[in-house]
Amino acid sequence: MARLRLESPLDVRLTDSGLSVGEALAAFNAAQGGAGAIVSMLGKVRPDGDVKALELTHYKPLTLPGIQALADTARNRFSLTGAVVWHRIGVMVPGEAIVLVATAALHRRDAFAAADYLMDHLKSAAWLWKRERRADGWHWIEPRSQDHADLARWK
Amino acid sequence: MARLRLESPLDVRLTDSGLSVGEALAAFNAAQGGAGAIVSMLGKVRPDGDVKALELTHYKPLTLPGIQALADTARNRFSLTGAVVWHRIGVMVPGEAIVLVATAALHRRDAFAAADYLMDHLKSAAWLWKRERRADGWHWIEPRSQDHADLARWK
Amino acid sequence: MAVRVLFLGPLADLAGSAEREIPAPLDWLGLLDAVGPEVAGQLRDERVHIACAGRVLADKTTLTAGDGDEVALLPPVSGG
Amino acid sequence: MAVRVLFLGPLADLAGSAEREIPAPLDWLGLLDAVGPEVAGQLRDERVHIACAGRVLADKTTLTAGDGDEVALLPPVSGG
Repeated sequence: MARLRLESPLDVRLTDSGLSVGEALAAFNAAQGGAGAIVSMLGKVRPDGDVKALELTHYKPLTLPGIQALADTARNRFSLTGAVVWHRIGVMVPGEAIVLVATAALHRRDAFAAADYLMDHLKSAAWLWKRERRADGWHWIEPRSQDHADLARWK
Repeated sequence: MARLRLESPLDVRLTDSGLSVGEALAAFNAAQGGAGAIVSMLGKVRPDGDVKALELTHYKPLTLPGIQALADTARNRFSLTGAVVWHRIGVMVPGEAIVLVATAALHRRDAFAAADYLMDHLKSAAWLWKRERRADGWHWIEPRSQDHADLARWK
Repeated sequence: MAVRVLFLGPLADLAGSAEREIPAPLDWLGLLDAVGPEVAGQLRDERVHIACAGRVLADKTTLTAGDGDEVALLPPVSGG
Repeated sequence: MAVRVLFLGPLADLAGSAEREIPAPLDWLGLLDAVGPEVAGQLRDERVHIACAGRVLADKTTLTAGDGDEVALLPPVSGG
């Protein structure tokens, strides 16, 4: 295991191919020898009745730098020793991973809170647009008011 | 990856050899095709200055059934589609994994809350006794009042 | 030369394409005029942002894009 | 035959061993008597539990262990 090596304590990636969650977490664990707790959150495309596919569009000059800045903020706020934020872009099908967040800290409360924080902010603040393909074609996913409530938890 | 297969949606183990976190999470991910979110928490022995080793003692007729009952409660309370709870016993050194919890649910809030719940209850309610070896010998770790505060969050 | 205007997410459907070249210089009123009434209506929504040369404008009405600049029209991001 | 008494965690240090055989039948007062004053003092602490035949007793003073039973003395579990 852990053939993958993470060179930086903050490893942020946008990728248009599948996320290898086991490999990523094994590598992160190996790189975070000094952490007491590592929390991860893997988001997958839900097999949601009618949904055949999900497409994520990004805007390169903003999306990756925005997520990097978010990871950096989380690192400082929760005293992380490291973090992984990998986001899929492109077309994916139900069951495939969309996002992997992992956080390492001395104490588990910080690692939990940071993973939760990163997910809430990714969902609401990362420059990503999603559409779903259903039986009758593609549909853009609108902003949700729940996402604003999620963000307000951290104010 | 995913050479390991998980046969049951609730996979609870006590093990006296190392935890292969990447393999476990890859297998859990593969087994949880219908989940929208998978959260994991890996606890490791902190390289805490003076600590050379940590030993966990269990009582077989109680410890494993107790953790299984806890996992079952968490599954019902948070509508989990599955959970992994692996706990090390025996002697381990700083940097080694002590506990791996992973939870799968349709929605990430449930998966996060369930992993948090499992950790709080494992720390306080699982029949495990810990001692640390420092330069001057072994020392039993006392109960902590913080653990009671952690449990009170779920009342 | 010109300004390259990108229509992100659902704006691409409204605009009929994902990008267009528009003669430089390009300001806010010129943009509204060039993109047609439907996209212009969206651009007036306070939740729609504009980036120029890789930076999101704090006040999109101050847009001043020159030759070779890329202007991205950013609708609200999708929910979780 | 006898009752097998297990001393878990720090109780093993106090008892000087991890387990002992004590003649059956064994009840609460017999146990206090058999384990010596130091361990008996710990057993009176409400945070110390007793399991008999794999079950934790709700009221440890009701202990009634017969031939072949295993009695486990369970100090408070360690903190996180």
